[in-house]
Amino acid sequence: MAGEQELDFGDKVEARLAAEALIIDVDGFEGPLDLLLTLSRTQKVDLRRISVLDLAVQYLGFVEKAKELRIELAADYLVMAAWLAFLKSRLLLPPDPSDEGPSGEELAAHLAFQLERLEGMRKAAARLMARDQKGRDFFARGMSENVSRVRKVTYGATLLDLMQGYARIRTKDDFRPFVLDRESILTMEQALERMRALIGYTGDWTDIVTYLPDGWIGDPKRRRSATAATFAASLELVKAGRAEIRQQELYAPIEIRRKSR
Amino acid sequence: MSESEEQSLFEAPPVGDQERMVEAILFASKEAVTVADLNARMPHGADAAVALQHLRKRYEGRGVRLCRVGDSWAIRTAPDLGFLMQRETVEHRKLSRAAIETLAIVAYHQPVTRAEIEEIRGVSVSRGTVDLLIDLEWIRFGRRRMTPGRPVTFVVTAEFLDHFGLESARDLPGLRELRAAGLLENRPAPGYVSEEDDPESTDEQTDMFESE
Amino acid sequence: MSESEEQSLFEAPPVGDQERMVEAILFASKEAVTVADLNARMPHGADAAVALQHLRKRYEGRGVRLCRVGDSWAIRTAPDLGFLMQRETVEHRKLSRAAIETLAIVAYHQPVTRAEIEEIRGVSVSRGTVDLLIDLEWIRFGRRRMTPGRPVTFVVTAEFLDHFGLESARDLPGLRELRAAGLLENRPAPGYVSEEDDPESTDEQTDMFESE
Repeated sequence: MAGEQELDFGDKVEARLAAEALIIDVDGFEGPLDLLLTLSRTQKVDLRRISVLDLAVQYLGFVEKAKELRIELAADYLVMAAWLAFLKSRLLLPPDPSDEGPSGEELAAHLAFQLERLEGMRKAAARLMARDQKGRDFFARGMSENVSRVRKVTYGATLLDLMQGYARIRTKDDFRPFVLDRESILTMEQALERMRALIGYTGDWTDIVTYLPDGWIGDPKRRRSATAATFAASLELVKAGRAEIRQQELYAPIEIRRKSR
Repeated sequence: MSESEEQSLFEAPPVGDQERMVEAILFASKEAVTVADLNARMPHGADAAVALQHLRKRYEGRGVRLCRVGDSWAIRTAPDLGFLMQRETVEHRKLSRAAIETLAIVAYHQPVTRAEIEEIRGVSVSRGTVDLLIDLEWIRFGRRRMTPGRPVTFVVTAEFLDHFGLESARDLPGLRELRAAGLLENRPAPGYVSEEDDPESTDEQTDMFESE
Repeated sequence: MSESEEQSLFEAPPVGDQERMVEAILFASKEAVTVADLNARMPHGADAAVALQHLRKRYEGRGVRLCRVGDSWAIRTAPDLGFLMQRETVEHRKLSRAAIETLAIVAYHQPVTRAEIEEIRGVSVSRGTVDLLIDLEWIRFGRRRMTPGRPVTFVVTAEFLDHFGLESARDLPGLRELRAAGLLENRPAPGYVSEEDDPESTDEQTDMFESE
């Protein structure tokens, strides 16, 4: 059988040369079908009119040659070889009417179809890749800043949240005095509040300096602020009709007393 | 309900304004925008499809143009000006022959199972090849085939269409010839009729292209 | 040298083509493009400045327009269509506890430094919290404190007052009112009793807010 192959194969010098070249880069093939497709090109006919028998012979010759050259062929090449040997025998022998299986012609037609389909896909792939491609031939919008889908997150917080938050810190937090820059400033409101309470007890003229709160007398800065606040508060009390104010002479102490009604 | 009723009391913006709106939205987006999405973003009563037709005409022959991508629309630069864009050119890894062929098979035969791809190529499909194509967002999983084993199928994506400038999978080059030659049929190997003969599988495979 | 001489033998592309080129480059570019850059990218002899003027006219009244950004040019959405760019996927999130507390401290103590906020809260203030509040335009940087290190201070914004329906930060209820409203527990956390009794601390603490 091997001799017969050699004989058939030898008829086509061109094909044999091609097959030898093929063997050298057997790794370059993507499997038996790819190899068969390449071999079929040596027939230089439309794939639809290809001689599958010739192709089978070529392929088996290729496998034989590879064996001679001690090239290890992958299992699927050998499976294909076995199948093609079977196909070849079917094609060469007259059909056996008792055989239920597919005829040689049917098998050959299917192989031809497979080759044609693979070829078709390759051409389609080539045409596809030859198309203008995005990022190479045509381009999308470059600016990414105006992305269309803006997810808008709104953060909700109510005044109550805010106050509760503040209250939470303040109750948790031991009421440690929080010292701002206002450390040395007595506000008029503070002075007023203090004087409102105290004025009730003072029927006689009293130097407003005595109304300065404890701890606001030593430090000149604090004293200044407290004096100013107390004076302003005194005027407020006078304005409200709750007190009288006087100064005997320039730079003399300013005195205040409860207004008797 | 009441809201839509209320809204319908307002008239749709004039067609010229609608055109401007579609223009603004498409210009702002890198990705193709569906007609439904356009309509949702435009004021009530606007008809993006009409505006799109006007706008497409307006950009004919310009440096950029309106392209349909499946159900979506995008503005893309004119292909003849690609030479100006060296700076924007995306360096794509050169695809292997296996990847290119697999992609083509998915595109022309979708939805297609891995086994079918392997049958067509005559070799097994490596996981890496499929992963790469999924990574490029050119193919994705389709529905499972209702055959024994319920194999997963692959289909091409809108991104694939966009990348290759195709309006739809029907515009694949040479599709008609391939179909006419019967090369897109799922023709079972003689002697292996039983399993592949599932009529549903054949239906599914071809229904994408037969509807014209 | 010889190359440029050679190129100058070719005529510049027609103005219409130059316009298309500018259009495509501006469209595809990630950033605004300078005139010099445009000229460098376009064929020899092209005059981008002229093409830009034509193109700018062409886009007048359209959904997008040519904008000058310093020395550069870009295509931008027409300002009146900005509303289309906001896909209405509004997501309501509750401000984190840390953010609310920080905001409250800024509101009650403004101008306040980060160190002071941390002192009041007793924990460090994360950058993210401050950034979020600035992002929401509820707080902003105030004047630097004239103390060593000149730390930056935070104050609340008009936007903050608007959101919380306040005329001024002084309208924020004081501790006394908070207490009266039951928002402030009279009973301090265990272990801090003695300090609360310190009259001066209470005084000082309330001075900003007790407007009565």
